[in-house]
Amino acid sequence: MSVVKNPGSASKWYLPGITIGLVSTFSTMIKNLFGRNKMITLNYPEEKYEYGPRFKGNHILTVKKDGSLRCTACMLCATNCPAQCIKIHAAEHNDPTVEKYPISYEIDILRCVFCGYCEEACPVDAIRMGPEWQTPALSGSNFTYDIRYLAYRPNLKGGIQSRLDDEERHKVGI
Amino acid sequence: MPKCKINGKEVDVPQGTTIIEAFKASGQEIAHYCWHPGLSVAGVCRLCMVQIEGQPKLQIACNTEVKEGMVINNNSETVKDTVRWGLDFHLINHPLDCPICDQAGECGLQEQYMQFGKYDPEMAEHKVKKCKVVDLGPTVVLDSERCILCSRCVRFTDEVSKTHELGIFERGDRSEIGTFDGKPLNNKYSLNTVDICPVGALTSKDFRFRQRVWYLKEHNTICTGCSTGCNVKVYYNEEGCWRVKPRYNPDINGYWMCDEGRDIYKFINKKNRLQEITMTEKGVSKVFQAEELLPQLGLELKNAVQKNPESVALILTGQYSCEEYQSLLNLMVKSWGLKNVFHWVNHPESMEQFDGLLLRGDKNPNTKGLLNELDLLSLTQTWKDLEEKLHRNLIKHLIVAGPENLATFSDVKEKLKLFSSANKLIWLSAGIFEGVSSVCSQVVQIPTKTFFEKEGSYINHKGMKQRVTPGVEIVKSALSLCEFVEGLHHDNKGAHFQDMDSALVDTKLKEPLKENFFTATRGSL
Amino acid sequence: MAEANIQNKNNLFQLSPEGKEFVQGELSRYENKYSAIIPCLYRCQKENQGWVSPACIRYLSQIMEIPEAHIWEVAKFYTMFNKEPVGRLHIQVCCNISCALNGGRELADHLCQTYSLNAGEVSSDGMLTISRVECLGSCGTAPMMQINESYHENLNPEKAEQIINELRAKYGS
Amino acid sequence: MEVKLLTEHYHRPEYRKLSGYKLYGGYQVLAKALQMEPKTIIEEVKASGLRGRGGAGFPTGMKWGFLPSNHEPRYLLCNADEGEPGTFKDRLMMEKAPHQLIEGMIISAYAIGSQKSYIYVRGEYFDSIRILREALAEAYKAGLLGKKILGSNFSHDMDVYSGAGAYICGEETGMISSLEGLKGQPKLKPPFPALQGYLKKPTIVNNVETLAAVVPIVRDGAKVYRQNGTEKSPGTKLFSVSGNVVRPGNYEVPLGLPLKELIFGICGGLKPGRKLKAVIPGGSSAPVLTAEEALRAHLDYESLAQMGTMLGSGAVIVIDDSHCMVDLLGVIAHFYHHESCGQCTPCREGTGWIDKILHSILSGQGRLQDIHLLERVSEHMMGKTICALSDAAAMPVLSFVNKFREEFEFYVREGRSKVRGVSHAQM
Repeated sequence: MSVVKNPGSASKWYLPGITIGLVSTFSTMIKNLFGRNKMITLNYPEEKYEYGPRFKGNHILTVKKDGSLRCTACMLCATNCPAQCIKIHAAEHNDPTVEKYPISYEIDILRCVFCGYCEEACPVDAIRMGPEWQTPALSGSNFTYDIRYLAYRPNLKGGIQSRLDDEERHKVGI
Repeated sequence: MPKCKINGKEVDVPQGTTIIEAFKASGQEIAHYCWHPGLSVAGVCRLCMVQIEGQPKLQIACNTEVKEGMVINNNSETVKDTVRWGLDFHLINHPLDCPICDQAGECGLQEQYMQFGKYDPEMAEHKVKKCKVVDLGPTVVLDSERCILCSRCVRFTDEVSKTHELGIFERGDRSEIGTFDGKPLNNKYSLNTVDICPVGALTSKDFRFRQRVWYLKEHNTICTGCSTGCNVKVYYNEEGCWRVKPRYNPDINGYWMCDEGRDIYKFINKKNRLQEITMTEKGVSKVFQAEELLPQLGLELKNAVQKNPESVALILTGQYSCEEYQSLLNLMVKSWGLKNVFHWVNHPESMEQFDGLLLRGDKNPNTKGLLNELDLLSLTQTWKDLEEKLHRNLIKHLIVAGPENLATFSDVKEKLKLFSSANKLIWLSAGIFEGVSSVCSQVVQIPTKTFFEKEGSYINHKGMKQRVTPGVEIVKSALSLCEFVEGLHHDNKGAHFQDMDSALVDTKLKEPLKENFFTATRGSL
Repeated sequence: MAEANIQNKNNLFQLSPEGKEFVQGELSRYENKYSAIIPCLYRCQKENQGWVSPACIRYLSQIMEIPEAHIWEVAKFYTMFNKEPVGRLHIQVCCNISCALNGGRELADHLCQTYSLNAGEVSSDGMLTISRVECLGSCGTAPMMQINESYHENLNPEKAEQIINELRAKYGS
Repeated sequence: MEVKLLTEHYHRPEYRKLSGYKLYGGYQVLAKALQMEPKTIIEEVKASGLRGRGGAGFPTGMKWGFLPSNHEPRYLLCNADEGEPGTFKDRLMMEKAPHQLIEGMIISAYAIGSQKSYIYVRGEYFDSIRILREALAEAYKAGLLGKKILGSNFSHDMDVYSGAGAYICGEETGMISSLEGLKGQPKLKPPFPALQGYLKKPTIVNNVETLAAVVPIVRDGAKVYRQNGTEKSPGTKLFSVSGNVVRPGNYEVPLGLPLKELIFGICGGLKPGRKLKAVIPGGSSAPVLTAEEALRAHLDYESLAQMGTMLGSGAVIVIDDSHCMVDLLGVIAHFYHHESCGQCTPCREGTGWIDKILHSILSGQGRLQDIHLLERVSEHMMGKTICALSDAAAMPVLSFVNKFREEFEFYVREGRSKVRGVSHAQM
């Protein structure tokens, strides 16, 4: 609890306080004017802060060499998700070596708590937490990310490749 | 009654019991794959090994009968080691595709490995490659790599369905189950092979990839697809029902059920259901709440009956529970004095058919219950009488407790044509049938609850009374016939909901679900 | 020949009248009719250029009234029923232990090389198939090979070649 | 020192025919037997101590005694599905003296009261099958088979059934399955074939040699038969010697003969310049003996069992020092992988696993722990399955690895054979 002392007589006259405040303000302003690289604040949104590589931002669905989704629709991410924000609908793939794939994969990002459990649960490196986090939108429906956004949004440049190779997997019988 | 000791516990079993049955009876755990109580003993998985005092070698529990004074254990180090290795032998060529395997979550291999497994795989060689995603027929898909060759499915087609489509071809670790040269596995019980498959080798086309099993809850009920009344489990979640599996009942269906019965979940689901109470007059439909429409309708009908009993007719199908018939008939026949009650038979020509195993030609779950109720009130009018009365335009008001499962009523269209001579049709049904609203000048459509949403009892062809309990609400405004009657008879709520004679009711249905249904009996072998 | 075999795969198969009689005879010969499967499969193999095709199974199933899956199980289980077309001379070289001690495997490799065939393959003229097989019960006279129904024992590469060439000339004409 | 009790007349070509067989006392024993009480014959066989010659060495008289005493139809099956690598004695017996087998079978059938018998011959033995069929036709014609044999009240039918190439059909229940027109997969025991065998009827399955040996036993009596052999393993036995000896072939010798004498005496020893490395004394499934052990060994059931191996079917495979044991074990393992019927999991998967491990060792890709793994896999296959095939597959692995461990370790370490100098892949 903050304790308010009885103001002394000197401080009843506010000028010293104001002066000290102005000195602080102007000294910072001058420092910022002449040493812009040392400035603490950023000019958001023109400038953006670079987070560490392990930052858990918006999800990315990785793709295989041929550009199709890596995800096998096993739903382990959805099962593990504490916020229950992942919805997957699976279907049978024409290629018998693929078998199962998601026809829809939706993340309700407003419910997401960015815990990263989905990434941990994924057995095939199909979902990763990316670096982005500034994703404003105008309507509520824009916060439900679908496959097109999760895997092929423009800044992913055609998709991030998964570390796991299908052929290798099949060779060892997994 | 030989007595034996299993893991130190005294067990008394009938003569001729095998050790594995004694284990089950005494509630002790034993690993096994190939043994199934409904099939012959194959003894090939070699997992149910037990040590019997006085015998040098381990024996398999499924092929050894209990003898007086046997001392059996399966918790010694030798047995545990054998089972650990036995499981490892099963797994060395089993693909690690649990994430995309439909069986995951109810898989015998997963569960038993967790319980008895070795936990340090030593197989460093390449696994044997076999065919994946083999289309076995209209209902089943095979993945040969996942198959552990327990031969349950082959024994099923040989011993139960007797259709002999499946076989194990080749030998050694090249063995594969399959059908001859692409001949389809196409019998009326084919999906039982999926149920008894302890791994994900056989999967149902209908259920494949639709849901992960751990999202599903199960509800014990009976199948209303025909008059056999097989005991089943319906698996559902918040999105609806997904599949039906048989539940053991030695008196009715044993371990099996037919493929036709597995489709009954479809008519429960919301998209196939009548959603609202509507009244259509001159092509204009209006949605009503039950409270506003039914009392008024009740008054109207009551007056009509009392003015001229011949002008109102009630048509009943064998699809509702005994309690519903009782309450409807109590109101209309006993208190109003209605005489025109008719039984709508959907397949009169095949009513008595039976395929020798489970499937019956009578596609109604409660024909017997209905006939009992009609007999009690000595209502003996036949369908012919109805036809005649309709032709003579005697009937103005028609109340039809129509089909719940429209798939088994191929004659709805033709019957509706017959009904069109009435002035007002009150159509109670769970499903949607196109064109009902324009049959008569005034049509009231009332959605009914399916067997999955209500409490009641059904009497099967043998006269066995079985009780069902409500699973989950699917259509909010649906009514059971009891509730419909309550609505009509607004001043005397619930009076017609008669007590059921609970002595006859199958008590097995009353077992409460275990607390955590994700692990309860899921995938139990 | 090879083409004929491929055609055969799709075509319907029928036994000769004597073959049919044989099948009927075998069906009544044993205590249960399933015992007749193996002899009847041999007969089909003989009349179908040395191999058992699915068409043979379908045919047998029909005349024996036994489910196809069962006959196919039996045919697949036993190695002496060829499930793929073979040459007119089916050369089976034993590579099991006693023969291996005396150069059976080398003999098989040598023959494969000489006739530039892989094991199990049919030569382009449809004459030869060389297979490596397990013990044929002629261990004291190793290495040995079986050509169709007869044994040829105490072989060396030259002798084996000579036998094959002679038979080839005989069967070819 | 050969003792030709069964094979005395095998060198005579006419012995194959009924007329020739009769010249040398053929079917006289049958006539004698038909005068005897069936029980007396069983007692005689029991007293002779005759043990099954097919591999397991189970006392024949005792086996016959397991039959139920009722009058249900029962079957006698002759196991001529000789598949054990290294064995070729049954083929000799069927081709040289088919009537000897038939006579032995009729006597045995009379003893156990069977009306019907089958000779199950492996499919590859086309010649044997042909010869047996001819002999059967002759016997039927001469009234030796069929109704009222030789004027007695005993009737018997016999047939030849051809297998189709499956080692497992040499196992008695596998053979019964095969004869019933199923896959030749062994059946669960109990019930044992003596109670429920072929078509669920009581069935006795005996090896060719066992059934043929009934003839001299009934002819001379158990006492005379016991003059040969040892106390617990009486009589003579045919040994099929193969591998690296000068004179391989079938030799009939009394049981208990030193293995050394068989190899170096009768078979003329090894090829010049070669040294004995190992001997497999009872077909490929028997554990191997090192040279030193082989020189001490005696050919009878007990003493071989004491050395941790077995007499099996009497197939002596002699291995000289030019052969790599890893390579040979690879051959054996491949055989069992190929022949496992696929019914029981430990055998189906274990044989495949062992084959693959050996394959990777032979191609120079082995790991040191693989040797230990081979042993562990084999140990866990032993005694865990319906039939003995998984034991048969495991025993050679255990014995090869145990007795020639340094060769295996060298192969894994260097990626090449200690004997041949190169890896299997390079050969």
